[in-house]
Amino acid sequence: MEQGIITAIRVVPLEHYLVLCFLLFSIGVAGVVFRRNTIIILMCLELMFNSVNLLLTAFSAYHSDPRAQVFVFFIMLVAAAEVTVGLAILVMMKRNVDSVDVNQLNRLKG
Amino acid sequence: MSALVLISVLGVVLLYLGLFGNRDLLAPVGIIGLLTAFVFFAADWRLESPLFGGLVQFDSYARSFSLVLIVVTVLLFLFGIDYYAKVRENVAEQYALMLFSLIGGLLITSFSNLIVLFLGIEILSIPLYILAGGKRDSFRSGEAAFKYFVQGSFASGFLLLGLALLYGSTASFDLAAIAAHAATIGTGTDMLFLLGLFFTIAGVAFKVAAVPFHFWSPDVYEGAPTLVTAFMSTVVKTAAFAAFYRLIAHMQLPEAVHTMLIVMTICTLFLGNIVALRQTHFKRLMAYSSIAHTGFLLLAFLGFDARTADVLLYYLGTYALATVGLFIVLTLAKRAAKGDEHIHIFRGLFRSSPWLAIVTMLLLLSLAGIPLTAGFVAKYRVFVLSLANGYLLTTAFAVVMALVGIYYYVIVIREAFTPGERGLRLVVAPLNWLVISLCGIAVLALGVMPGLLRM
Amino acid sequence: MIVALLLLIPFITALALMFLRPTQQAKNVALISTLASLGVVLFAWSAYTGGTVIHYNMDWVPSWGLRFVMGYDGVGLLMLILTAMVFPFIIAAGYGEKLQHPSLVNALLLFTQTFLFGVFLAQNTLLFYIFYELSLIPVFFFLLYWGGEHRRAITVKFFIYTLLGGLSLLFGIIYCLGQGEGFNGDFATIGSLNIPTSVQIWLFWVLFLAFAIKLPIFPFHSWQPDTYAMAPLQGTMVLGAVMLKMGLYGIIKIVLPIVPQGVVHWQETVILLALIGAIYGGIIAFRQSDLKRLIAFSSLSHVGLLCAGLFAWNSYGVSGSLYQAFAHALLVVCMLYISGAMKERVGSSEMGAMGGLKVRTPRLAALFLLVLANAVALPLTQSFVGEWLMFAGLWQVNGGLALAAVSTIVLGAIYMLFAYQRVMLGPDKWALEMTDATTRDHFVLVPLIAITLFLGVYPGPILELVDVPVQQLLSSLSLN
Amino acid sequence: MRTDLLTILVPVLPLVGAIILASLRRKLSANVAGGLATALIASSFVASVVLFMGFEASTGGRTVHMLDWISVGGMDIPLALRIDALSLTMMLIVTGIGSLIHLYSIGYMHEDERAPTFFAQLNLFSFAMLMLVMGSNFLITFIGWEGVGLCSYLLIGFWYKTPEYNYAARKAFVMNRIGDVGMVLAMVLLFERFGTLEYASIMDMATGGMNDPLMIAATLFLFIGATGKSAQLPLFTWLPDAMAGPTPVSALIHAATMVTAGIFLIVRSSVLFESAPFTKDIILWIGTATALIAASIGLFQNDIKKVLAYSTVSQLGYMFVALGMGAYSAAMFHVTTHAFFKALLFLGAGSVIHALGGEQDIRRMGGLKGSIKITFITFFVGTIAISGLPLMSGFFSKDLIMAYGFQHSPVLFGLLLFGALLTTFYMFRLLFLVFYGTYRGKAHPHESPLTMTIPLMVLAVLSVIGGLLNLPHLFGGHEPMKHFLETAADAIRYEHLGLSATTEWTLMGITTVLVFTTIAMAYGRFAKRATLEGAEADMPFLKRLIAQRWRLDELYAALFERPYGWISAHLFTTVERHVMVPVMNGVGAAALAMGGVVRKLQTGNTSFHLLAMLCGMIVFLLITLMSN
Repeated sequence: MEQGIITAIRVVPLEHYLVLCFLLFSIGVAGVVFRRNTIIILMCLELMFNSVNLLLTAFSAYHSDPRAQVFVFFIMLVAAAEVTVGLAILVMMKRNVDSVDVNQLNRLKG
Repeated sequence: MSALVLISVLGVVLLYLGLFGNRDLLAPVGIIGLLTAFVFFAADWRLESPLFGGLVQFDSYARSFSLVLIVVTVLLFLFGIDYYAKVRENVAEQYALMLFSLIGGLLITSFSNLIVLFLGIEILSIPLYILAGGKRDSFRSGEAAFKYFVQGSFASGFLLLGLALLYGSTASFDLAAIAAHAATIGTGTDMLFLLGLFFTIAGVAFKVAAVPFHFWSPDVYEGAPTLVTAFMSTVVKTAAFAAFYRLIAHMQLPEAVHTMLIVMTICTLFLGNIVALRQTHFKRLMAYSSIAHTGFLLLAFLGFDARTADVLLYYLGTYALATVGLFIVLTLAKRAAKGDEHIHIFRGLFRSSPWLAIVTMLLLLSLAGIPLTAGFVAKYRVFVLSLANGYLLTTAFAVVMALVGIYYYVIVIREAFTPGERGLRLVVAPLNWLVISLCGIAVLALGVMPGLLRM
Repeated sequence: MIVALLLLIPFITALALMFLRPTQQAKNVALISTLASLGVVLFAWSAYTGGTVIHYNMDWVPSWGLRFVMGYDGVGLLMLILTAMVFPFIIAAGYGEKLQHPSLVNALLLFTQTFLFGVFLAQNTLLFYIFYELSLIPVFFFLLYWGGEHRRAITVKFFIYTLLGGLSLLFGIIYCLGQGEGFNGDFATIGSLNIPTSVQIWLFWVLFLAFAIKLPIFPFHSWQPDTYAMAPLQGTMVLGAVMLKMGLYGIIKIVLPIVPQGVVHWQETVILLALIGAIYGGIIAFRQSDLKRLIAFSSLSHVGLLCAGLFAWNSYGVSGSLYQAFAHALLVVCMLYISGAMKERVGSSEMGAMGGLKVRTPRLAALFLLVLANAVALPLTQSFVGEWLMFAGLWQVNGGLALAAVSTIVLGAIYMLFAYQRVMLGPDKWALEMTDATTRDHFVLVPLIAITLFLGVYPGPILELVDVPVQQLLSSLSLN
Repeated sequence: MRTDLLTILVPVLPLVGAIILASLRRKLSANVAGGLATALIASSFVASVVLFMGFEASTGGRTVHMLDWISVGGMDIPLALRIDALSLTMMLIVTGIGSLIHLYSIGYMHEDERAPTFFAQLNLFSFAMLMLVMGSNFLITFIGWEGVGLCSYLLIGFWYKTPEYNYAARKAFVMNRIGDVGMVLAMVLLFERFGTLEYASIMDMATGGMNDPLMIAATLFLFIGATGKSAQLPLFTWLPDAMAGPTPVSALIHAATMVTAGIFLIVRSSVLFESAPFTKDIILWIGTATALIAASIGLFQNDIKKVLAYSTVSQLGYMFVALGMGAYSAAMFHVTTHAFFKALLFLGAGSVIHALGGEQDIRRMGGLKGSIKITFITFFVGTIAISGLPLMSGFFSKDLIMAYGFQHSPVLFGLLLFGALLTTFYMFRLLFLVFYGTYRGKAHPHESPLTMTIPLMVLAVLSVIGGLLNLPHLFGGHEPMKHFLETAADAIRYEHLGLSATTEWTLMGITTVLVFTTIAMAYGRFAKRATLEGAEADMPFLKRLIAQRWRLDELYAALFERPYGWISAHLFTTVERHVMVPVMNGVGAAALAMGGVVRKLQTGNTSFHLLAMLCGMIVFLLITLMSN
C-alpha cells in the first residue's frame, strides 16, 4: 500500500476513528431498531456494515496490514448480496401486506 | 478442497437440471454428489491440509463435523424427494440453495481465519433467507424470511464489528494468532479485544439461537417450509456450533467472557425449556426445544477440555438425527391434517401407524434424554463435562431444566399414544419410512453404542 | 447364563408379543415366560452359595464409568426372587381384566420385567441407573394407554415426578464418577470413593431424592395415590409390588455405600419423615372410600415403615426392611387382586357400593381375611417377621421413633378391618347372583397366601439370603 | 422324645382341626364338625393331662424346640414351646374348659348353618391360646397373643350381617392392638436389654437391680399389653361389647381363657415385675379401680351377658390387684376358679338364652327355675361360687386376694370387700330376676340338650370343689397350686401371707356376714318382687351415670373415635388435597405460568425483537465488562 495514504490516515489518531465508527455503527443500530420502514432499515444495516469497513480500514492502516482491506472488499460483496436478498424479500412483503412497515408482519409469535 | 468444489459445482448442476425441467433427477443427483463428497472427505481422513493459503483447515474436527453435515443433508434430500413431489416450481433452486448453504456450513466448521468465519456464516445465511421464504404464496413463509433476514443481518453487523475489533486488537485474522494474543493478555484488560470477542460471540450466538439472540428462531421455524426448518435446526445449528467451538476452542477465554457465557447458558436453558412448556404448535415447540438444546451445548462449552469437541459432535449429530426424523413425521401428519401443525395432530398416531408412533417416541425420548437413546448419552456427557470442570450449580440447574424439557416431549408422546380415537391416517412414502426408521434406529444404536459417533 | 436368560426370556417374549400380536394366546405366552423366569431365578437361588456372583464383566463405555457388569449378591437375589415370583401372578391377574390389545399389555409388562431384572442384576451404578429409568418407560405407556380417569394428566405427572428423582440421581452419580481415582462406577469399587463429609451432607439428598420419590417417602408421595388409583390393576401391582422396591434396593446399593456420613447425618430426619408418612398414610387410609386408593395409602404407610427400618441402619433394621419388602410385594399383589376381583363383581372399587359380599362370596372373604392378617402383620405371617425386626432395629436408634413405628400397627388394624367390614360384612343387599372365587382367583391368591404363611413360619431361607450381605455392608461402612 | 411329640401335639391338634374344618366347612354338617372339633381339643386335653402326670415339677421346666424362626444378626428366636408348671396349669384350663365349651357348642350351634366355620374358629382360638401359654419366649407368646385377638375378632363378629356386631368385633381388635403396641415395645426393650426373649434365660439374667428405669419401662409396656387383652382400665370397654359373639365364645374367650392372658403374661415375667415396684403399684390401683368401676356398672345392666361381662372385668381387676401385690399364685388361683365359675355362668346364661329362643334381656325373664332345672341349679352354683360363699371355689381364691389386700393396707381391703359385695349383689340380682318370680316373657322355655347340660354340670362341680386346688393352711391344705407354680416362677416362692390365723378368720367372718346380708338385700329386692329399673332419664345423676357405664364409651367416642375419623377425613381433604398435591402441582403450574409469562417476550414484532436483542446484548455486555 502506498505509504502516503497510510500516513494520511494516521494523521488522525486511531481513537477518533474508533469513536466515529462506533457512532456510525450506533446510528445504524438505532435506525434498524427504531425505524419501521423496511427500506430505511436496509439502509441502516448498510450503515452498520460500512462503519465496520471504515474501522477495518483504519486498523489496517495502523497495523500496516493489507489483509483487512481485502476483507473490506469481501464485506462489500456480502453486503451487496444481502441487500439483494433483502430487497427481494421486501418485494415479497410489499406484495403480501402492501406495506413496508416491519411490524405489519407479526402473525408469528408466542 | 475437492469436496468443497464438488458441492459447489453440484449446486450449479442442480440449477441447470432444474432449468431443463428434469425434476425427478434433482434429488438423486444431489444425493450422489453429496455421497461422493462424503467419500472425498472420508478418503483423506487424517490428512490435515491447510486450504486457500491457510484460511481453511480441514483437521479431524472439521472433517467429522463436515461428514455429519453431509449425512444430514443427504437425509434431508431423501426426504425432499417426497416433500417436493407435488411442488411445480423452483425445486431445483431450493436444492441448490441448500447445497450452497451447506458450503457455508462446511467453511465455518473448518475456518482458521476470521474472514472465512464471516464469509462462511454469510454463505450459510443468505441462502437460508431465501429458503425460509420458499413458499412464495405463503404469508407466514414470507414473514419468516423477512424476520430472519432483518435479524440475521443485524447480527451479522455485530459479528463484523466484533471481527474488526479483534483485528484491531491483534492485527491478525488468523485464529492461531488471536489465540496467542489472548494468552498474552492474561488477566489484564485489553478493551478492544474483549469487546471484539464479545461481539463476535454475539454474532455466532445468534446463529445458534442462544438467549438473547434467539428471537428469530421460533418465528422462523414456524414460518419456514418444514424441510427448511429441518435444515436450519440440523445443518445450520450443527455448523454454527462447530464454528462457535472452533472460535474459542484454542483460546484462553478472558474470565469476563466466561462469566457472560455462564449467564447466557443459564438464560438459554431457562427460556428454551420454560417457554417450550407452553407451546402447542409443533414447530414452535421444536424451536424452543432447539433453544433449550443450545443451552445444553453451551454448558458443554463451559467445561472446556479435550473431550468437548467429541461431545459436541455426538450431541449435535444425534440431535440432528432425531430432529430430521421428527420433522418428517410432522410433515406426514400435517399433510393428513390438512396443514395443521399443532401437536394434537399426532393424537392416536399409535393406533393408525404404530411403527411410526414408536419411532416418534424413540426420537422424542432421545431429545428428552431418556437412557438407551442417544440423547441420554449426549446429555450425560455434557453433564460429566461441566461437572468435571466444577460447574456444580449450573449443572444442577441444567439437570432441572432437562426435567422440564422432558415434560414437553412427553406431552407429544402422550398425544401419539392416546387411546380411544384412531389418529389420522398417514400416507408414508417408502423413502420417508426408510429415513424415519433410519433415524429411529440410529438414535437407539448410538445410544447403546455411543462409540460409533466420534472423531 | 442365568443373567442372560433373565434378561432375554422376558425381552424376547415381549418383542415377539409386540410384533406377532397373538391376541388369543398373549396371556398364556406371557405367563409361560414369567414362569420360565421364575424357574431360572429359583435355580439361581438353589445354586447360590454366598458372596457376589458376577456373570458378565465387560467394558461398555469405560471412559465414563459405564461397564456392563451383571451379577447378584444376596440382596440382589432377594429382589430377583421377588420380581420373578410376583410377575406370574400379575400376568395371571390380567386374565380377568378386559383390556384392549392384550399382546401389547403383556409385552409392556414383560419389558418392565426385563428392566427390573436389569436393575437388580446391574453391578455398576450407571448401568443401574439406565435400567432404573428404562423400567419407567413401559409402565408409563401402560398407564397412559390403559389407565382410568384423568390418566393423561396423572401419568405425565407421575413420569415427570419420578424423573425428577432420576435426574437428581444421575447428577449425583456423575458427580461421584468425577471423584476418586479408584471408582470406576462398579458397585465393587464404591469403597474407594472418599467423599468429604461436608459434600456427603448435600450429596445424600441428591442421591436419595430419586429413591424417596420412588418409594415414596412422606413429602414426596403426592404422585402416588392418584397414580395407584388411576392405573390399571396390573399397573398398580407392578408399581406397588416391584417398582418401589427398586427404591429400597437403590438405597442399599447406592446411597448407603456412597454417602455413609451423609446417612449418619440425616438418619433421624429420614426416619422421622418416613414414619410421618407411615402414620399419615395409615390415618388417611381409614376414611378412603375407594379400595384402590385405600391400598395406595396403606402402601404409603407400609413403605414409610420399610424406609424407616432401612435407615435404622443396623442389622435388624436392614434385614427386617428387606424381608418386609418381600412381604409387602406379595401383600400388595394380593390386596390389589382382591380389589380387582371385587370390582369385577360389583362394577366399582368404591367401598360404598360394596358391603355384605361375604354372603355371596364366602371364599373370597376368607381369602381376603388371610391377606388382611398379613396386612396387619399378625404373627406367623410374613409381615410380622419383617416388622418385628424393623421395630427392634429402630429401637436401637431411638425409642421415640420406635414408639411411633410401632403405633402404626394400630392404624393398620383400624383401616384394614374397617375396609374388610365395608366390603364383606353387613347385611346381604345383593339381588344379583355372584360367582365366588374362581379358579383364577385361587390360582393367584392361594399360592401367594401360602407363601406368605410359609415364610411367616419359616423365614429362614430369605433371612439367610440377606443376613450376610447386610452384615458385610454394615461392617464395611463402619470401617470407613 | 415322646413327650416332645406330645407337647407339640397339644397346640397342633386344634390347628389341624381348624384347617380341616375351614377347608371342608361347606361339606360338613354341624354335628360332625362339632364332634371333630371337640374330639381334637379333647385329645389336646388328654395330652395335656398326660404331660401333667409325667411332669416333674422339681426340674423346673423343659423347652421343646420346633424350628428356627427368626434368626438374623445376633437375634435367634426359635419356634419353641415350654412346659413348666405355669404353662401346664394354663394348658389344662384352656384345653379342659375348652373341651367342655366345644361340647356345649355342639348343642348351642346345631341350628346355625355356619357351625363348621364356628368350630374351625373355635379350634383356631384354642391353638392360638395354647401357643400363648406354651410359648418359650415372648415372641411365641405374642403369636398366640395376636392369634387369640384375631379369633376373638372373628367370633365376636361371627354373625357378620349385623353391623353392630362387626363394630364390636373391630373395637375389640383395635383396643387389643393398642395394648399390643405396649407388648411389642416391651419385647423390643427386653430384647435390647437381654439379647434374648426366652423366658428361661431372662429369668436367669433378670436378677437384682431394683427400679432400673429400663425395667420399669418394660414392665409398664407389658402391663399396657395386659390391659388391652385383659380388659383393664382404660381399655376395658371392648369386653362388654364382645358379648355380641355366640355365648360359648363369651364363655371361652371372654371369660375363661383369653382375657386371662394378661395375668398369665405378668406371672410369666414376674421376675421383671419384682424388680419394678413402681409398676406393681400402678397395676394394683388400676386393678382396684377396674374391679370397682366394672362392678358398679354391673349393678344396672339388663342384658344377662352384659352383667356377666362386667363381672368378668371386675374379677380380672381382682386378679390384677393380686399381681400388683406380688401375689402371683393368688392371681393364678383366681384365674383358675374364675375360669370354672365364669365359664359355668356364661354357659348357663347361654342355656337360658337358648331356652328362650335368643332372649337376653333379664326384664323379660323370671321364674325360670322350674322350667329349666339343670340350668338353674348349675347357674345357682356358679352364682354362689363367684359371690364367694364359704367353701365355694370363689371363696378361697377371692379371700386369698382380699387377705393379701389387708396385708397391703386395710383401705385396699375395704375397697376389695366393697367390690365383692357389689359382685354378690348384682349376681344375685341376676339370679333372682332370671329364675325367681314370675315369667315376664313370651317364649316357651325348654331345657337344653345334654351336650349343653353336661358341661354345665361338670363346671358346677368344679366351681364347688375348685378351692381344693389351692386349699390354704387354714383349712388344712398345703396350697398345692402355689407350690406347683413356684417351680415355674421364682417370684411365687417369696410371696407370703403373713397374717395371723385370727386375723384371717376375722376377715373371713366379716366378709361372709356381709355377703349374706347382701344376698338378703338382693332377695328382698328382686326375688320377692322383681324391681325393674325404670328409664335411665328418671334416675338420679350418679345412678344414671353408672347405668350408662360411666359414659366411658361416649367419652372414648368423643375423645378418640370421632376425632380420628375427622382427622382421617381432613388429612385427606385438607392436607393431602389442599397442601401436598397442590404443592406438587404448584411447582409444575408455576413452571407453566412462568413459561406463559416469558413467552410474552416473543411478540412477533420485529422491531421489538430487535430492540430486545439489543437490550439483551447490552445487558450481557455490561455483565462482561463488570466482571472484567
